[in-house]
Amino acid sequence: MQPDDLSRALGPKLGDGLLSVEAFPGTAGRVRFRAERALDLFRAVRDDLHFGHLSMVGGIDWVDHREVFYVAWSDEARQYVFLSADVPATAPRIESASAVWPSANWHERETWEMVGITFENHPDLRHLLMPDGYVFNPLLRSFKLHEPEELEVKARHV
Amino acid sequence: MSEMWINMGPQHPMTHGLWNLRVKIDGEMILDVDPEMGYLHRGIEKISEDRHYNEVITLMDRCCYVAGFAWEHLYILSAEEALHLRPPERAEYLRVLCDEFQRIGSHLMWYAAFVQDLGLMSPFLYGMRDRDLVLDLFQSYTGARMTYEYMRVGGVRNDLPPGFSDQARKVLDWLDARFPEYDQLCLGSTIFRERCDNLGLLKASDCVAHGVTGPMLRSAGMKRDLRKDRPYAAYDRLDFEVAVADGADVTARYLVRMEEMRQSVRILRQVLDWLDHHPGPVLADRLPRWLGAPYAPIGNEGYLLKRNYPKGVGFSAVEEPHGEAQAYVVNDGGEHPYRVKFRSPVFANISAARQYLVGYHVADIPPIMGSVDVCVGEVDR
Amino acid sequence: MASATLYSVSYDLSSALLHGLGSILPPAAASVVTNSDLIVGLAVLIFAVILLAASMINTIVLIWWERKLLGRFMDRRGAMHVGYAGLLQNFADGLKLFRKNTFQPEEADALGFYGGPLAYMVTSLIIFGILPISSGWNSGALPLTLLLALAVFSFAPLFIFISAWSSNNKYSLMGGMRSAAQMIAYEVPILLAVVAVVIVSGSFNLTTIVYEQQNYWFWGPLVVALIVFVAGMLAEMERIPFDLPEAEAELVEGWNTEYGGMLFAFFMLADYLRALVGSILVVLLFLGGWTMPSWVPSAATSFPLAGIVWFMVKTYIVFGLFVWVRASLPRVRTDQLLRVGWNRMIPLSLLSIFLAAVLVTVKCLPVFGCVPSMGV
Amino acid sequence: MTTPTVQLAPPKPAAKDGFELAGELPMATQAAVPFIEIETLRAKEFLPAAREALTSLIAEQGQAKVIRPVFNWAGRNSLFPLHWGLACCAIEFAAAFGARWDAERFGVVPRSSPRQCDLMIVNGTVTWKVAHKLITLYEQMPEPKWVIAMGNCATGGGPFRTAYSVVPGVDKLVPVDVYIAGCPPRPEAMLDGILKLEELIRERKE
Repeated sequence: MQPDDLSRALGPKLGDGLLSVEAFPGTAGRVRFRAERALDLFRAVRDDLHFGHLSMVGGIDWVDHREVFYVAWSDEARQYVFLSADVPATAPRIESASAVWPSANWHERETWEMVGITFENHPDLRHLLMPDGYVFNPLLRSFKLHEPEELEVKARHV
Repeated sequence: MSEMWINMGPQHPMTHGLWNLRVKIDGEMILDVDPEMGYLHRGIEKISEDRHYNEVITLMDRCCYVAGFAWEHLYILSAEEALHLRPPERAEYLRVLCDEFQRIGSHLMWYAAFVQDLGLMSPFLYGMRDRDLVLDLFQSYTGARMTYEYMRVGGVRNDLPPGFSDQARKVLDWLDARFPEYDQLCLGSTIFRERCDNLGLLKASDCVAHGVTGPMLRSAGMKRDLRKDRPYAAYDRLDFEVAVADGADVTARYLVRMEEMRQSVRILRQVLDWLDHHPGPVLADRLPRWLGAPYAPIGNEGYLLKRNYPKGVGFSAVEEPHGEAQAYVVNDGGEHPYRVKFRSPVFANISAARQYLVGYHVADIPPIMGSVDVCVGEVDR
Repeated sequence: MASATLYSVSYDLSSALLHGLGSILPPAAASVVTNSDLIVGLAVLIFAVILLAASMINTIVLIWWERKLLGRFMDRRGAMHVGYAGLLQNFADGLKLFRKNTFQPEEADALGFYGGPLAYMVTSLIIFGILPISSGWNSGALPLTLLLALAVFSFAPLFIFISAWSSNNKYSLMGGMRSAAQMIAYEVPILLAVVAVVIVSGSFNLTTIVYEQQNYWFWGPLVVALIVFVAGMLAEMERIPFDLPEAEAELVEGWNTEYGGMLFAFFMLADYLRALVGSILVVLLFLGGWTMPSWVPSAATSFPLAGIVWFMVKTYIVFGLFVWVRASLPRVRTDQLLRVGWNRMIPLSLLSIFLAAVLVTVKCLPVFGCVPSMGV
Repeated sequence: MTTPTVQLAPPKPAAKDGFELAGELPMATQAAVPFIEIETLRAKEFLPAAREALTSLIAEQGQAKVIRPVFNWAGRNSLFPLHWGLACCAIEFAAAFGARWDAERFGVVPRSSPRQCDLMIVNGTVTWKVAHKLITLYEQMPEPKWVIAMGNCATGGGPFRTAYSVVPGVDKLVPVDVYIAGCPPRPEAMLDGILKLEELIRERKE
């Protein structure tokens, strides 16, 4: 499956929800879509293109905006497809994929607590890796790491 | 007894790592489960953003500590793609050698832990004994038993020592002779079959829906192996079968893993033959200077040189002993990777715990979770 | 030596001691000291001390035997640095546990928590006063020793359950419930299998049962009963494949999860005491006790204390077989265990009773040779 | 015999709430006690004092020469570590109980319940999420107890010391007796750490 096949199959369904389809190394292509049309795209990718297996959900903080990406695998095409959507850094929200792919559940929980992207209509959006009540999003670029000694010195000065 | 929640973990003999399985039970029956992860979350993805490309390899070994080579390979593949590099052919074969020996080592570790969960004590010792032979081989060319730091962006660190292939063939012969013994201890035992047949059933369609991969998926009859479907390194030039069983239960997972070890031995014999006859370089000679000369301390040169290197992204997927691992590396032209994201197979396999645990007995939790082969390091990262 | 019993020896010792004491005391005191009641009392005390010491030392050596044997089955050495070949290892463990802090978990029931292990230990020890180890061990005056031994042996689930329940821990409670269910399920086949032995030997007295085996051991003709008895004993001793109550994989340490220090040592010791009792019962009922076959040269069976030596050799071999089972079998599940107990073991034991009855009626089995004195 | 009645006794303390201090005699009366009685009195005082001195001597010497060495011998030869695995070092911890190294040779047998353990081997990275569970487990172990920090992560955070979720060294949480370096330490190193701990226990005075 090539990027052209993807855009031919998805274009009519999504219309302006589909931003672009470009070549991406190691996969069938990279589909950029509008975050508002996420659920439609997921349904189309799963049902029409038979990418039944969602492998990975992740987020990237590009400082001015954030990106959510999905990787799905098709057993018929024996290929991955890479889906990505940009969400604004001020209101990082996107529809949850767990209604379409149940395997998205934990990946979205992790992305929520690490990159701070809220997945709407997620069945169980709570902390997965960090303890309950942890308020930071460690994988944001604004979150800096420190040597422990450095932190101790800082704590003493405070 | 009324219904109650019990915590199995973080310190519990069943967990084989640091996680907590909350189980709701009625008498001996499981009504609901809720895995609680994150007790070993070490922030590897975040630390990687502060490291040079070769320094991340150190973290990869510790990410999954029973399959360090597989994770090194995973990261290296995507980093090479992001940095537009190609390894020499001999390095690719060497990586396959590492991967397949690692698969045997990891499966032996799994065998030891899984069978001990069933109460069978001796095979734990047998599994560890034979795993040590594999680790001795690793030690002979990397210097470490578990944390190797052997692969490099653009190849591998060093070639094999003289006499390695004879030693490795001896180990393979020994292992070949041990597999029937393992089978006799497990499959030959009526109690083992009574306990493991029709246990922890997870059909192929549920596997796909919940993202379950690896031996668990293949035990449900689905022939999916990235080494065949999406060959990386030198796998397209090697001859092997994909191990499949169709029981979808714990016994089937056992059979799949045992068969995988046999196939790994088969692959390794081919790889050793190839390596004997094709000497050559093991590290790409046109490495950018900031990636370091072969024997220089890792990554120190990066500080000296202002980088001017094309941006790129790398995506790779590797058939790890536990299942399908993926890595996504974003290179923004800086000294460090901008973002590194890993997909752990065990992460997805555990997240489906409710599907294959509810409805069984409390005594069935250890064998079922044992058949999942949990490695908490890669789940929590 | 053969005519002297352990009790008569301790009686002689006690009377010699007290008469010696009386001879150096003024006559008024002497008559008090050499009072027959006092002599009997001291004799019983000496008897008990010897029994206790013998059973304790045997148990500790048994633990060592299991550890070494298990090590060999697993391709390793086992304890080897403390004392010669690790013989002192268990003494070190015991002393260490003796020194450890004693504590009681929050909201645990003190009476059950402390009383359970003690009662478990004591009931396991009492059986040693009943079992005849060799022809000259105890007077054998009790007519129903076998029944008494099995009755005392079956107290254990009660105390295990009490101590598990009062620990205030969910794992302990589950372990205790499994333990009670399992022991009660396997009491029945054990008793039925013993009935077969009683039918053939015609007595409930263990000494008589052993003397009945002078010419042939019961394991041959009563092999079905032996299988049922050994399987039941494995369940009673809570050893793999039936060690569900302390199944390490799911119930941390089973019913002794909350126990540490000396109380844990009691549990450990009592477990092995019961293992010793189980092995001894197998030897007494099926392997001819301290008697040896006639083809064994008489020099090997007639030296002083030969009976005890052969008895212990047999016991340790039987226990070694239990260890072998432990090293090579996985654990069964609770429902499977109970199903096997009620659905397989009881019919098998009934079959063994039937076979024993046939044996007694026919009085002659070509396979094992005609035995003139068989049965009542 | 006339004895001067000298008031040497200290003034009586004031009676409190009408309660008289009983049994107090003036010193002069004591002096009038015959010689033999004085000797008896002295003997009465001497015997308990001597017994006390003797028993304390025996107790001290016995403690130092017999009881303490015996218990220290027992304690160092049967160290039961807690059976748990934190991270990478746990695999080497398990390997040390495998056929090749066989830690049971030294009487080291892992137990799953903290109540039955006297040694906690922290074999891996400690995160803040597991920190309070680790402290609970440590508190559940009965005295005397020891802690071994196995590997660089438990010693000081190792390669993850800068991470936001990692405790930089388990000695921030519980007192550590022996540190084992390595990432991960080989099984020999773990056994060496246990033998070092045995030396510590040999010298133990408590």
